[in-house]
Amino acid sequence: MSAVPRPGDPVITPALVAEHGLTYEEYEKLVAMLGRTPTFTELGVVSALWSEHCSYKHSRPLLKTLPTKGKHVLQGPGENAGVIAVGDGLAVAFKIESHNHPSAVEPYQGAATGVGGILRDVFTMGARPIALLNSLRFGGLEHPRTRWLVAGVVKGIGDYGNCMGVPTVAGEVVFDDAYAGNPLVNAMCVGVMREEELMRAVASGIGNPIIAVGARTGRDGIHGASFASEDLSHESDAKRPRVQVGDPFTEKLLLEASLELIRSGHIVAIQDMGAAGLTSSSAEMAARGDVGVEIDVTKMPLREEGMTPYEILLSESQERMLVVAKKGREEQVRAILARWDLTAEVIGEVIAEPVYRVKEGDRVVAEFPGSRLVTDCPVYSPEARESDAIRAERERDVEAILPRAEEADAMWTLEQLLSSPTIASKTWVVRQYDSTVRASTIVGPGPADAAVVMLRGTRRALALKTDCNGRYVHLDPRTGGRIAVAEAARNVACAGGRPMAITNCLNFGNPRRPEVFFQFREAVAGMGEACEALGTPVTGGNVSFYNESPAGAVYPTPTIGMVGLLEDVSQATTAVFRTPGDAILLLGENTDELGASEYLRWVHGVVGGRPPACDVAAERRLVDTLLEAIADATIASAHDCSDGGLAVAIAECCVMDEDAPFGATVDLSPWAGLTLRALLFGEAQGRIVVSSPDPAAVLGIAARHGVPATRIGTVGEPNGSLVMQVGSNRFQASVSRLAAAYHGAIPAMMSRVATATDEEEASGIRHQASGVGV
Amino acid sequence: MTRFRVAVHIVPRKGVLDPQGKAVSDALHALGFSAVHETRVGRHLVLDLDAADRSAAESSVRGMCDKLLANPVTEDYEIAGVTTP
Amino acid sequence: MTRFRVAVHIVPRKGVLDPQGKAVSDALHALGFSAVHETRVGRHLVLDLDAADRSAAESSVRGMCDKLLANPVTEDYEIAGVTTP
Amino acid sequence: MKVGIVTFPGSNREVDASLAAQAVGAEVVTLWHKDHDLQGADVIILPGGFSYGDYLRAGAIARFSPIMQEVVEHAKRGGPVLGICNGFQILCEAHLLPGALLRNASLRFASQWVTLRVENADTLFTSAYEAGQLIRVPVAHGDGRFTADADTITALEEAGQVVFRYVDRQGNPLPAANPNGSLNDIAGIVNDRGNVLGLMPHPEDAVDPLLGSTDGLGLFESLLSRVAA
Ligand SMILES: Nc1ncnc2c1ncn2[C@@H]1O[C@H](COP(=O)(O)OP(=O)(O)O)[C@@H](O)[C@H]1O
Ligand SMILES: [Mg+2]
Repeated sequence: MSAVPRPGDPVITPALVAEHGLTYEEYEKLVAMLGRTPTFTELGVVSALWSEHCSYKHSRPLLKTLPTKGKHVLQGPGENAGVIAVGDGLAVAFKIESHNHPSAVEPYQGAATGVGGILRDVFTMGARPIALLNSLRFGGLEHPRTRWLVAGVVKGIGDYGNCMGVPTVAGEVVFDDAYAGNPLVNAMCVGVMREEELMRAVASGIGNPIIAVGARTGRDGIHGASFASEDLSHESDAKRPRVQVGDPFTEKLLLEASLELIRSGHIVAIQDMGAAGLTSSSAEMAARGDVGVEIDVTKMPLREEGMTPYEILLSESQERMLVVAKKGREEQVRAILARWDLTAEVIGEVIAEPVYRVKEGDRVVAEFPGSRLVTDCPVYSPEARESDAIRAERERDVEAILPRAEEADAMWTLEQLLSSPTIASKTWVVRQYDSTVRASTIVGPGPADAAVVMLRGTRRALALKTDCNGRYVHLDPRTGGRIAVAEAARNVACAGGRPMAITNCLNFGNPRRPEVFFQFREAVAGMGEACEALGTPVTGGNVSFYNESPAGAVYPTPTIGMVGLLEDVSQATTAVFRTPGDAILLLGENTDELGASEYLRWVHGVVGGRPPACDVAAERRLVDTLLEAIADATIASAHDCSDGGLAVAIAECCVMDEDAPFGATVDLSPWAGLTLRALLFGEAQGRIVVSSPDPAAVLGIAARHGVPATRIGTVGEPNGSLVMQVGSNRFQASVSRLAAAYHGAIPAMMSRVATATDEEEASGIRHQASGVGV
Repeated sequence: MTRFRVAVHIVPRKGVLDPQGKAVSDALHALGFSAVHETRVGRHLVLDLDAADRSAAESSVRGMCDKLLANPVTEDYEIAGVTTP
Repeated sequence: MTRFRVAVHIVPRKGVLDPQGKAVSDALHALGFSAVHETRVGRHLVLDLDAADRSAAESSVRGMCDKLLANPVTEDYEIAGVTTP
Repeated sequence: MKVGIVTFPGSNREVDASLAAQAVGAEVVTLWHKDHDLQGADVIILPGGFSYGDYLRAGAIARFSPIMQEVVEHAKRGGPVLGICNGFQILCEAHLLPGALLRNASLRFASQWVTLRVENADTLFTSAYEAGQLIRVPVAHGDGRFTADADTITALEEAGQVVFRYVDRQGNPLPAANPNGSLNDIAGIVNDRGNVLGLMPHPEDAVDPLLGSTDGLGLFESLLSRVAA
């Protein structure tokens, strides 16, 4: 059999090929593979499967260099989600994914369906989702359009996860004009199962039926996968109808039904119909199993009339699954789905013949030789060259930037930084996320460096966090890649968890631009180095290229999603001071590094200088020290130094818990030889502020690990003052003043009007208006 | 200037999934209203505003819909009526 | 039996706080639409159903509103139109 | 005491409720929304979640589910029924409790810890507390603004049917302490007969020191002491 054009199919022309995002060479490859001109349907299928989003054609060779092995790794990259063993026979599946482009066009639905997709990736592995995280990047909050995006994205994430009953427990939000034209919305899901329940999306068993499950298929999101592989431009507007609408209630039914199906033994494989919908789910399951498949699109349950095979194959309607059942078990499968008011239609079967064949009734509309559809996908190693402009930014002498007059009072500077939206409290955001459902959240989003979620039925718990400082990666991608992993590890350790493994979401610009590919190559290398040193293999992730707007590429942002393990829930630790009189200690060493800091950006409007050095071996020793101190000594709180440096970290320990602010007195005179602002606001890596009633024990443990540690002060009274002494300089502020800056900044901005259009049209993209959540 | 009352309907675009409408149809069927074929759920806004005349009132509300009230990605709007309250 | 399209408005009862309406008014003012006096936000439902005639279609939909679609504690409804699609 | 926890397709705090009931030693049975059998449960809990998606109005569709006929019968017989969050919304829709729960005044979902003052400690559900006691529990809802006409509110207040009220940490009712704009800061009410309680906050998520509070246990202990069978 061979595919023939359907009546009414457009003729394949070079323009049509280009519209499908295929290069001339890729098209030649396709023709060679088929031995003939493709049909319109085949062109659509290949444009989706060979899109960057599905094929990883620019990233695969570099991703292969990442460490992926570890004795606790049950499933590495290549599946819907990675899986690690966490003891007691339990396994944890987790994965992060981007929904940047859909969210830029329609923030509410874009973010919501992003959460929906990542949930499906986890529960199709057989795991019950127990936690969600999200990592967000926006432009400055002073733009009405940013506020519109923030409001929509946050509500979209909240509404979807809340309805699903999966707590959203951690994440990060960063505001920087580098993301003004192209926000980043990365969602992570973590699920738990028994090891033996692990399910892989590998089709097998000749004659086994292929079943479509869940929502009906409409024309939503056709070409979403290739859309995610293009720059955002004026033309994106015309592509708006592609945006999908989420239905979390149907997803909840699908979750329960899928877990029941997996446990039932009636099925051999299950995969989410995500990007490129039916096409990619069926082709990938077939390729993994090295079998053929035959599908009849007329069997697909549809929502709209007159859909063509092309549309059915490429639709990205949400809340759908593709299942390979055991032959003869169709009725049992239907019965399970019926219990959840869902339907199942047999749409095809696994075949011996090594082909991927799509029929419309009796007519073959697409047919490809076996798994070559997936394996023949082109791979590129583009040119990589650092941008001269960025090198110049890095080499800028930031010491030459003179302090502003107000900075004579370091508390003024501190207050400024605490009210920078990137540093300020994210309570406005996280209150919209149900973080307590499932009665397992020991530490939720708020005054802690990472979330802690119990593993019911055991003494254990998971520590979870996402992290990345894109400004560092922009200025020095190798160092920035290392820091992203090191910071995530520190945060997880501050909550009491041993860093176990990571997933990552690599958000970059157009890889065909040498300066972007340079950033990608270097950041991946840095990430790999840190993962090696910290013993945290990469179990999966996602690459999102083409995060650009007419204003340029976003900061390269390799978001790290870290999973850590607490052997004993009682070790869960938060970031804030708890008891007057506790000693305050600094683990790690202060340095003179001011480059790439939030201080320079927020107070001086400068993005420049060298990011702080990151010694990954030292980071490992720091993590080991902290975990031993949490296990053996009494650690009342632990908080790492990141954005805003040491002064901000200490102030946060005082004020992060709005209900229980404490004063503190610290003496940093041992470092009086450093530049004052580098000491207070520089972002040297490898530092953690802890409080403890037993400083000697902590110092002893640090000494044994060869980690510098110093007692720097004492926790003060509730609602007291923060006093910082540096040599002869003494700075003081009431914590109520600092708390007002920290807690008031985002609510004040978000109370201003939000619109889809900025008056100034800064990004150059014409986006139209949308609702105010009505 | 006269006070006008303008009613606007904002409805899901054709072809865009309407989970709310689907939920209502399903519930109506379950309650025995089996004659219901399809339901779409949108928003109904009533704005009281001052304008020189009817057509100024209407065009002003169109501006509000374009700028703020309707989401052009997923919704269509129509002015349902202009009255003097 | 004929296919009818019935439009229904479900609006917050007078005296019930309407934060959505207030948010819309506030946002419109902030955007410079200062002529707007008040805004109320409700739901707009469009039901396609089979019925013997117009009045049967309308009374059937009234039944749905009484039973499910509107909450009499906080909402009023009105049939906004019956057409044949 | 046997506790029946109704599970709608979109329920999502049924596990939380069952852990809390078990924490005080109750036997728990799960009641499927499509069934008509209460399985001999003494106490019925309608848990939190989004019963049928709640796209129309929270709880509007759930009240018509098969199991609800039995729940209504049980309540009419004087059997204890506890509706938490979505359960409270369903009880109002089903007219087992007066009033309605509307969109939060902020128009945003509210997930946060709140302080409640126990206004009436003489109910089936609150006897383990003292009148005026302050308890810390989480809320997590988008539609929690309790509303009823003025006469109903007055009647509820006068009859002591307002059982829980949002207050600040010092026990004062303040707008800032009310997460949803409910009238009179009402967080939970009981019916006139005293056997049906609805509340928006989640005592079932405050039953373990690891979760940050054990203040919610009192509610389940109260039931156990009065319904022990
Ligand atoms: N988008 C978000 N979703 C959920 N939790 C968030 C989000 N943003 C921040 N948080 C939470 O707020 C707290 C502070 O986060 P962050 O400022 O990123 O900490 P750190 O500087 O230690 O990385 C953490 O508990 C974090 O998980
Ligand atoms: Mg931190």
